[in-house]
Amino acid sequence: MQTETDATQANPFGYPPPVWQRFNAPARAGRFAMDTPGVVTGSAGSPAAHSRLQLQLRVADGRVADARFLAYGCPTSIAVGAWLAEWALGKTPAELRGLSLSELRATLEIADDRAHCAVMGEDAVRALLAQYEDAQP
Amino acid sequence: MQTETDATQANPFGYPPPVWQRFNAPARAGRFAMDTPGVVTGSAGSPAAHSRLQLQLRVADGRVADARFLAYGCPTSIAVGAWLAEWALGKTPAELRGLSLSELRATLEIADDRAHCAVMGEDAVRALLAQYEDAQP
Amino acid sequence: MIYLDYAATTPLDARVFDAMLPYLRPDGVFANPASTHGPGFKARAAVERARAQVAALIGAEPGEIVWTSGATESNNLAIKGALEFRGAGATGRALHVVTSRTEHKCVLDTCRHLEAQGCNGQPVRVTYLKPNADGVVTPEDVLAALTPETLLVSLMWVNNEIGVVQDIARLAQLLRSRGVLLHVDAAQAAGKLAIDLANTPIDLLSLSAHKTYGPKGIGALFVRRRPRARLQPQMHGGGHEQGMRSGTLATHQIVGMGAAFEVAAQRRASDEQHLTALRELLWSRLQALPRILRNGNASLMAPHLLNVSFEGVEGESLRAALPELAVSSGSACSSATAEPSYVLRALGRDDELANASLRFSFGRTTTVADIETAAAAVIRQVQWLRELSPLWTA
Amino acid sequence: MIYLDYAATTPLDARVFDAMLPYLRPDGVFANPASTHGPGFKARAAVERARAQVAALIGAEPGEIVWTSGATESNNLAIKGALEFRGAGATGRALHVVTSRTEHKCVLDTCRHLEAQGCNGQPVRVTYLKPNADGVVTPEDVLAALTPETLLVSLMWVNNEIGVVQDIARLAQLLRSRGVLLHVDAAQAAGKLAIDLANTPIDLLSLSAHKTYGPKGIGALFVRRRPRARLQPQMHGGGHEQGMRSGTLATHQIVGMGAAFEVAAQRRASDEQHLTALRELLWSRLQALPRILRNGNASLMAPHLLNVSFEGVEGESLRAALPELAVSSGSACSSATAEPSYVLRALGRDDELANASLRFSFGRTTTVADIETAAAAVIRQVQWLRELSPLWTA
Ligand SMILES: Cc1ncc(COP(=O)(O)O)c(C=O)c1O
Ligand SMILES: Cc1ncc(COP(=O)(O)O)c(C=O)c1O
Repeated sequence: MQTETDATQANPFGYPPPVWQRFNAPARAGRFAMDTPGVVTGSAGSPAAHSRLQLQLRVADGRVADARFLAYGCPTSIAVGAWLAEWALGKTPAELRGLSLSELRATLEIADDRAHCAVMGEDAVRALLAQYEDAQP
Repeated sequence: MQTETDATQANPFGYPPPVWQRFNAPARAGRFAMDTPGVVTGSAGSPAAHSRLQLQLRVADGRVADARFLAYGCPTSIAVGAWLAEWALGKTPAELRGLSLSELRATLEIADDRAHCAVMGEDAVRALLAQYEDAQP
Repeated sequence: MIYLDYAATTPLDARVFDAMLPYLRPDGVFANPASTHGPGFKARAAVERARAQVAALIGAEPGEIVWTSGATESNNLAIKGALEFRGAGATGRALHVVTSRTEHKCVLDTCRHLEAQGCNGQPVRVTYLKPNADGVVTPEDVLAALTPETLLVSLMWVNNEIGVVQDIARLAQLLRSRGVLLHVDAAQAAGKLAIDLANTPIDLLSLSAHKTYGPKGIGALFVRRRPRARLQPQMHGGGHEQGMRSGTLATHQIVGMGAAFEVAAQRRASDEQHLTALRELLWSRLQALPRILRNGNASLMAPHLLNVSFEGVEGESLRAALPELAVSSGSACSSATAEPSYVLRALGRDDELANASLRFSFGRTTTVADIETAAAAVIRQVQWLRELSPLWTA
Repeated sequence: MIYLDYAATTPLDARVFDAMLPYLRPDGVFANPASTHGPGFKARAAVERARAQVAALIGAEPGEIVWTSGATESNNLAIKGALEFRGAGATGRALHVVTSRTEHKCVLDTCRHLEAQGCNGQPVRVTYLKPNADGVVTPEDVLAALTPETLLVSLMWVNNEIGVVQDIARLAQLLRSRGVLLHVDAAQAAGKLAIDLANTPIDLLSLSAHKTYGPKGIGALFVRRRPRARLQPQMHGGGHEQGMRSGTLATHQIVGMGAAFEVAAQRRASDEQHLTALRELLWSRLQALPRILRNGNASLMAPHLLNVSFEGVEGESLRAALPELAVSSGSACSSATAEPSYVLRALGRDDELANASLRFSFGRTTTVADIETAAAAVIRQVQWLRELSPLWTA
């Protein structure tokens, strides 16, 4: 149990709580084993922003059955990766296409000066969907 | 009884002790009553230095029987007046003529930057002696 | 020892002391407020709280407060900083500053430096207004001195030697409509006069903590945001304080100034009553002495100051005769030199009388008994020195 | 919270705190040290005792110490003041200053200001020497940069970000024989290195109290008397500090600096042992991580600093991942801006690696356990961030 002061000290840099929480305990961090069937990968990121996001979704029966992410970048980038991996679970590719940047930003309370982290997330999903479509017979 | 600290506090400006002591308790301050017989007066001082010293000696039987001084000026000037009045007691005019500036400065521990106060004392004694001689038959 | 030199400096208010300790103790909040980690943020928060406290006393916004090492630095920064910034575009004609002869030495010395060295390679001309015999410089005197080249007027609110209060509120209005920058040295005014910068268009205002029961070595400059008063920094470095003043922020000092200004806001009215009463009591007691002069206009006085000239006594002996009285003859800042006060000289006192003057200044902890004791000592010693003088005729 | 940011600022030493209290308490020795009355003289005596204490640590005479508000001010005063004084006669050719790219921001910003504004209407040219990959600027580098117009060399003794120690003793000898003034920023050196100005011909040397267990907001400038280093004051006013720095002296702050420097003199040797041991312990523990780089020449290091770059992690996340560790990334003074450290850039680190660096700095109260805990946290989090990175290949 944390008092408010403890929580503030624990997040001394004042990140938005949804970012801070995911940065500290990102679910689904990692990558699938090389030979996992049904895995699609999408990456995005720019050397200029010193950040890179990789999203992996395992699609089974037309729906996302499992998800992994890797990220190099600021805590917001990492939180975006973690959120996307969660969010994607159970969705169909068509639903993934409906990713709303504003929902992503609102959920993680991403301010304007970090908008590029959210955009990187969107780019990763797009890259993943493009790969998915290419792979469709 | 004063401890050393008390003494320092009592003389916070750091005047030489012989000056400080005479400034605080000048013996023979004042002037003789108008009609006192045998009184010779000498004055000195400059408006520029904002100081003035008046020495009065009552001469009886060729010796200084009593002395008074008045002073306007810094504590050193006042101490010089007080010292001269003491010093003159019992002296003959010839002895007064022997006033040693260096003895005066040494006794009162007068530093160079206050030498003018001692000189003013010497000037007052000279003026007094001139007046005394004029008055001799 | 009776301390009647609160215009030179004040002791800490007990609440100020208590407020500072947590930021000073070896195990306290000691991190650098510029550090970007938890302890640093904590120190920073204390700095910002204090900024709001200082702003509140003078009706300013926190963002208008720039920390300095004292009013000396604030005055230097305001005058040199404003001139360097404003004069940057100008060419040819001399930049012009209007001030008065009775300003604090740090204003006068800064102006003289600018006259001697110029500013960014341009000449600087300074008009030093002579106050009237009461110590007053009227807004009209200032207006009459303005030229098209005038960039800045610098005038103190309360004079540190004689306590005269200038009509800054009216001056500010008049200058605003003329587009001339106004800097006010309020070192002696803060906590003594009601100051509301939200409704007084002063551009720059200097403050010091130690005149108001805060610690020595910390001050502030109010720099108006709307319209923005722009400055060239005088202390270059990491760009602290919106780039206007670099250097590690001294948290405990800043917290002390904030606390002192908060206490001052609470106590201003009662302090004023208390101080005014003491001042008038002393003045009435001193009436036992003939031929004394009150310096400055008695009806335009800050509450904490009484400056009196004593005819017929020599200044050094007067001070030496009162060793148990901590008072100032002239400003503490200038009394290291034995020269007669230039402020009293500007009022028309001759050297001798200027020298034979005492500045009594009062504070929260001054009592009526202090005043009675001090008055009795002054009366006794002045009488004694006059009696000792071959020149005195009653 | 483990505090490993002693290079940003230190807590007060307990003896410093105790020494300050009598000058800070509401009922303490609070008078203005410039006041010419008993309480003022008492404050003045404390100021002079502290001056002697500061002088003693660095082998100077008390009369060579000028109080300032910190090393930022000392550096400003030394560089601008010396240039204004020395350049006063010169005409035509640009005044020349030699410094390095890895100086503290307050030196660099002052130099840039002089380049932009000139000095007394004369142009100023500054050579910013690039250190080698170890962070070292050799005396020979400096000599090679001198021209007949060089008036001043300004070089720091210990770098605040990487801890590299420059060979100031040899440089001083070489410059003395060439008649070029030498200013040394010793904010990070005092109390850490043995400094003996009686035998090291440095002309001007900047000090800060708060890097050495003294209070923030007070510093000093050593100004050599024989031969005399002359300065134009930068803070104009009542002529305190031999005319070199006006403003009311903050007695409690000055007393604190004096006490801190006296303690530093007593503890320097044992501090050095303690700090060096901690530094090397941390560095050896961090060897558990591959691909890390120690910044600065390990054999030319002040004892209290270790700066390490971590490949493959992003700087902001690295800091965020260590919220219980108060460390600095780059200098605290510059970390308000998120720009990568210009010091590490000057050593040849790219932006990314410069950003992914931590400055660990140690103090008297740092324990071996602190180091073990900190090392474990850093290792764990760097490993975690590397594992999380799609770019990392072990
Ligand atoms: C009117 C006035 N201005 C400026 C100053 C200087 O302030 P500080 O002592 O904070 O440098 C003082 C006091 O010394 C003052 O009375
Ligand atoms: C090397 C160096 N010079 C100058 C300074 C500035 O000193 P101060 O904080 O006393 O203004 C610092 C620290 O901030 C420093 O580390």
